[in-house]
Amino acid sequence: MIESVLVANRGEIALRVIRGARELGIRTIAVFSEPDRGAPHVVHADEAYPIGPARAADSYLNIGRLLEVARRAGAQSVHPGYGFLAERADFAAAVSGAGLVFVGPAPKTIRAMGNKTEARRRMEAAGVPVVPGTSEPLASGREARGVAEAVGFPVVLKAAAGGGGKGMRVVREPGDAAGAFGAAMREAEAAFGDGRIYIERFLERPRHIEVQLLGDAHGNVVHLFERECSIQRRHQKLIEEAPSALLGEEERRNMGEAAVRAARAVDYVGAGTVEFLYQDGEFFFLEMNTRLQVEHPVTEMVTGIDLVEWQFRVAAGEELAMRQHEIPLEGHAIECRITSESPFDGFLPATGVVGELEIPGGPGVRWDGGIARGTEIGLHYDPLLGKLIAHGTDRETAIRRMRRALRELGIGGVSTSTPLLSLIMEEPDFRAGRISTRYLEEHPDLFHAEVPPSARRALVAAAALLEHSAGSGRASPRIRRTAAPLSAWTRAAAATDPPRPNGR
Amino acid sequence: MIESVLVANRGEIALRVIRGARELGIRTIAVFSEPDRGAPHVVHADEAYPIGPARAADSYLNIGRLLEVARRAGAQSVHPGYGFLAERADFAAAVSGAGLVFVGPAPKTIRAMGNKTEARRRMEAAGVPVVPGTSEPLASGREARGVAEAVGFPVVLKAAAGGGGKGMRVVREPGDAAGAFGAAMREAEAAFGDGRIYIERFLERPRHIEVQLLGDAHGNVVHLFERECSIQRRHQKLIEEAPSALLGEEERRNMGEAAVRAARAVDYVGAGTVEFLYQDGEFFFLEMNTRLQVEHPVTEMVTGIDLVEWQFRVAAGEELAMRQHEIPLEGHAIECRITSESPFDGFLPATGVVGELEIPGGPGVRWDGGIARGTEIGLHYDPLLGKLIAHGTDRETAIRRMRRALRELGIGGVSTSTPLLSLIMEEPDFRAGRISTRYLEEHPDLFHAEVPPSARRALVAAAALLEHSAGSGRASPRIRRTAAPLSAWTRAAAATDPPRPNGR
Amino acid sequence: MTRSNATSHPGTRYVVSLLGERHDVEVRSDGTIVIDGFRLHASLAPTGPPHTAASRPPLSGEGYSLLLDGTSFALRARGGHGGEWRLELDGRAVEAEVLDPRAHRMRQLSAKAGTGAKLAPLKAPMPGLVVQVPVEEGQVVEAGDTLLIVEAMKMENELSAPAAATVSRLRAAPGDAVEKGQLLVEFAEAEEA
Amino acid sequence: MTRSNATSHPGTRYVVSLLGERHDVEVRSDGTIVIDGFRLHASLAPTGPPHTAASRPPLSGEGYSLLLDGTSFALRARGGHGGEWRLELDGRAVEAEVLDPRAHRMRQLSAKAGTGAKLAPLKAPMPGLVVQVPVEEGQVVEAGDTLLIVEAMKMENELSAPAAATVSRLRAAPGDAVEKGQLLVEFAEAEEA
Repeated sequence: MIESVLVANRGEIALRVIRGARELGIRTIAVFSEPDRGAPHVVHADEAYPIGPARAADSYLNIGRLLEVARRAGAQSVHPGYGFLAERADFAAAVSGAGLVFVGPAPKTIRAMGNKTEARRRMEAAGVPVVPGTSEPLASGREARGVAEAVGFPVVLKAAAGGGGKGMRVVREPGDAAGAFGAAMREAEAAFGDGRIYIERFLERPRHIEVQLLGDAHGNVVHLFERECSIQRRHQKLIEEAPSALLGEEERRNMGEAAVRAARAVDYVGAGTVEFLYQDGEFFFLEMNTRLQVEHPVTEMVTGIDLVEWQFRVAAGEELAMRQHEIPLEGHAIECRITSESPFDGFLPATGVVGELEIPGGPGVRWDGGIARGTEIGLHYDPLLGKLIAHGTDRETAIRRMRRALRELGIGGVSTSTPLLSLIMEEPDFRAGRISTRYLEEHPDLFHAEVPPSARRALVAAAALLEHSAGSGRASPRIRRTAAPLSAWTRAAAATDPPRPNGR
Repeated sequence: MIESVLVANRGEIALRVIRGARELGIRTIAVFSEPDRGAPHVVHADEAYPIGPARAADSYLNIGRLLEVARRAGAQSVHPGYGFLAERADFAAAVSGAGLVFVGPAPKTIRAMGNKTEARRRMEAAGVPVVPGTSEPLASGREARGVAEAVGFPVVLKAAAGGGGKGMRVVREPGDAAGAFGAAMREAEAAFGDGRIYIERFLERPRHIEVQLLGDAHGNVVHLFERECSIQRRHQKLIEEAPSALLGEEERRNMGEAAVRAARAVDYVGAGTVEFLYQDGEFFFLEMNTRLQVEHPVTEMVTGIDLVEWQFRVAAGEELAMRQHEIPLEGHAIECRITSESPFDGFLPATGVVGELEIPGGPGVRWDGGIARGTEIGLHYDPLLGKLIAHGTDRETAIRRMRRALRELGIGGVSTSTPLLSLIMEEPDFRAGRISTRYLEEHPDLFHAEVPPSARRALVAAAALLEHSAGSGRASPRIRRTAAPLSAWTRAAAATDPPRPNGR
Repeated sequence: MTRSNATSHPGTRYVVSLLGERHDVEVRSDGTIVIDGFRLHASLAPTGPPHTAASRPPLSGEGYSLLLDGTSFALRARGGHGGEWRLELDGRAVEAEVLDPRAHRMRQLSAKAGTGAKLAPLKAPMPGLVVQVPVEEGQVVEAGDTLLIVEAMKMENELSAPAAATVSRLRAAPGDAVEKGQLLVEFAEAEEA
Repeated sequence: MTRSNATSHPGTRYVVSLLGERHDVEVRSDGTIVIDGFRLHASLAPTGPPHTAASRPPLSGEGYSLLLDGTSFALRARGGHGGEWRLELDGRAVEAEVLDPRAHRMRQLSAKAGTGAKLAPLKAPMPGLVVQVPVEEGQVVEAGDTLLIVEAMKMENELSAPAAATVSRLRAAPGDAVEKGQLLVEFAEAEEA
């Protein structure tokens, strides 16, 4: 087995990998940028080393410095997490070149799937259905417009090196093509250092359904069923489920087999995901993510299989212990992404320092977080604070449990997606499984939710009581720790005790 | 379904019941004593009402006041949790008498099983094996000595009304019988208001294995397999597992069937547990707990069945949805009780205010807690702060996961059982499943664990750096939030950046 | 909750402004509170660790449990200056202002003096980097027209005009790093359509 | 970790007493620390929310991250008076005393003057209620003999003699509520066995 790992990431996924590694007895080596000195992934690792300033290009994306730390700390392997360098073939190659184990697929696999146009060609050859569109990057805004008119509107522009919705733009009219091309190229350039953009037919109301895969170095590939990730905003996933509420047994099998074909086409080793768009009974290959996904916990909860554990085992050369027919699919799991954004204010990024932090507990609830009291939420990195996952015997139970857990979750000091997620858990279309990637657009009422009268009354009462307690001078805003102001109920109760001088 | 419930308890179990009820859409009504005004069960309930001063007899055990609150708040049912009034037949009868649903078995069932001597008679009649001993309470220390000599030493004295190890004493020599009888009687009187004591043969190195049951009002009874609770101190459970590492398939079936016979003998409705002592291939009925157990989560994690949900469903008259052969047993779960005690100081009770609180997360980990930052840990109530539960595909995986989770758990401001539990997770006999109720006695080294050299060095360094940072005046003990004192590594790293005026 | 009636517990009166509405509140010494004429039992208790008066953390909210006629609410609160409180409930943050009735009347009178119809200037809703400014000073814009593109957290955010107006002054240019709340665009009076 | 050698970064010296042992420590300005002659890279950072100097919570420990030659430790710390620190690591609480070398020597000298062989008095290890006191003043007790029974958290706790001794004074009686650390039993000189 692998003895030590450098985790080339931060936030909740670094902590997730550290947990998985530690359970296998693997020594964990964290890295941190300057503002992350006191971050949870540093505190929870066995070792931690600085790698530079806040800007990702100078720290978490600095391959030379990461390998230098790996060498000095005696790391035997490197786990990239997701984002940052996770899908950079040159990083995987550099890790291998330094004599270390890269916990992920081979550089050629990453390269094949990382280039979206190359991936399309491979998938078509392997008999995996793809969305109509180009296989070559676009040269200019003018070409974008021309190709779009040929494919037929609406179309979507996507970064060739992309993922996670960055560098993505939907174009519905010829006149918008050139402007959208420019914006997508700038975003892609900033996010991936690669501004190449290609074009595809845009499906109007698709569902985003993806299949989790595991492959080993001995030629075995299994799928762990699908996840439905249709609830998105700005092409970024917000809520994910396993299994999909929509698929029947036959569709599930067809999609799983197509995903396995896709993985075999690129000799896939490790954990990976094939994303599909599903509309009107048809599904199309969207892209393959050659890494762990943010939403992997829902799959872990319905199959009982620890994906990080198997990433390490497969990287160490072990053979997969489970065959396809042995993989269970039990109950239903839902994940909510808790992000530092103001959902009722156009999803504007929110910043702050995490104050009070209340983590939900009890049956069927899992919290994969990357924050602690005192964590500074800035703008340097991804706004994902953590993931709340609920599992139940069926979708209805999982939703009820998630609603309960969201109510328990308390993150002080920074605005989060939590109140919107709570509203979605109550919304009839979501509860009935009537969802698509346009769900949020089609439910604008969610964003104009009034504060209910009882909550408004509580806020008014709290403000008045706090001010009253703080006193006119406001020098010592104290409230007694016992029930204060004393509730009349307490008094009534006390009055049944033996008489006291001030009893009524 | 039931629409509202008054939860007649506090701490982690009140929170557990509130969570279960909320997921079913049941309005939750908490009660609190004066020091519990700001406690988590108050904060998380839909409603909360004061019931009196700290002393349990004046609040959580005050039946009249509880029923008065239930009436005024319009509660439709009462859930007793465990401890306090959970096994008081008069309380169950009073609740029913007030026209409310008691979430638990009928008063006659509680009465039959609550009286340990009566329970023995019933079990013998139903063909459930019992430990040799008396069926009548003892009248005096002198009689205790006489009966003990007849049964044969060692013997154990137990409270007829008891449970949880209170009022329990082991006697190995005739001369100790009278003193032990007095102490047991005082404890039983204080804990249950019932000082009756009976006697049994004491098994030298038994394992404590218990079977979880669910019964409905339509005559259906199923068991949810066993839990092993052998790791105890002062007859109080510390670590519980499901399933037992010891039982074979046939023993598991025999014990399960005996437990179902026991439940049928008293027309059991609700969730209950039959406890057995197991030694050398034989098992003996110990007692039946007519309520939810502290350790119920391990059963929930291996069967996927929510016991609190089924308590409510059965109380509402629903029929059990699962038949015996449909109940799965998947993987292995372990629970560690996190108590406010100093394990390296004779398990002395510890008090304090919870400061920092770090809850473990990630895959397969569940936290059922009753504390939050600011919770005052006093001496009025049970020292159980919360329960940490880990689930894995097998016992070894569950243990590794628990070890990882214990390392993540941080409770500032009060001594807890955590460091001892961590040591047990590493101890070879525990890892091999070689355990009995005498495990802790037989592993005294666990209590004399040295602080390892690396930890000692870290403590010395931290103390010196804190004092250094605080400065001579100690007026402003501040440490900069960025890495300070700046690590030489950071400097070395910075030196590879473009030259700066102060670069070396 | 009951309609308030005459009582032997005269309380302290406040005007609470919250979510754009004004509420008349009376905190009584008998453990009740009267909100807009309705009387409720009220109990507020901090849930976090105790602090001395001097050690109150000013930078993050403290937790409180509020019981209002028995209904339980978990809040976080942070006090500002002059009766301002920032409250968090169910994941939403709300600003409240608590004044005594006389201070509230004074505030209203002074506000009336300076009312105008000009569109409020656009301020940065979050910190970020200005990427594009597709409008010019003097340009007439319609509601929804993009005024600036600001990059934050690797995403481009388009800030658009809330109503028809004339851009009178641009306070930011591409490449500028802006702080939250920083003035970006000022407007002249709205054009009549 | 390396043996310390001559350096151009002269540091500040401390004597740290912890778990019954004394350690010589030098904190250097180059980000290293020398413990009993061994030099390590050291970095300490608080993890909790920031507090102003005036608002440090005195009643509960603050979290810190310590990196010692790269090895990561999560600690909680609370400062007392005169160089005393209460530290928590891996769930264990440890008291430390940090003095400069001169203060440490003074402390040692004054301690030597008043050494005696008398058994330390028994103090209450936790708060509770005294249930029984089965010994009398003047009684000779053996190691392990029960001196008091104290009830706490509904359990009876037997407090026994740590060594053979004569009970010189009983400071508690059945029914007394006692605080943690309260004096319960004083002893005369130990009997020779």
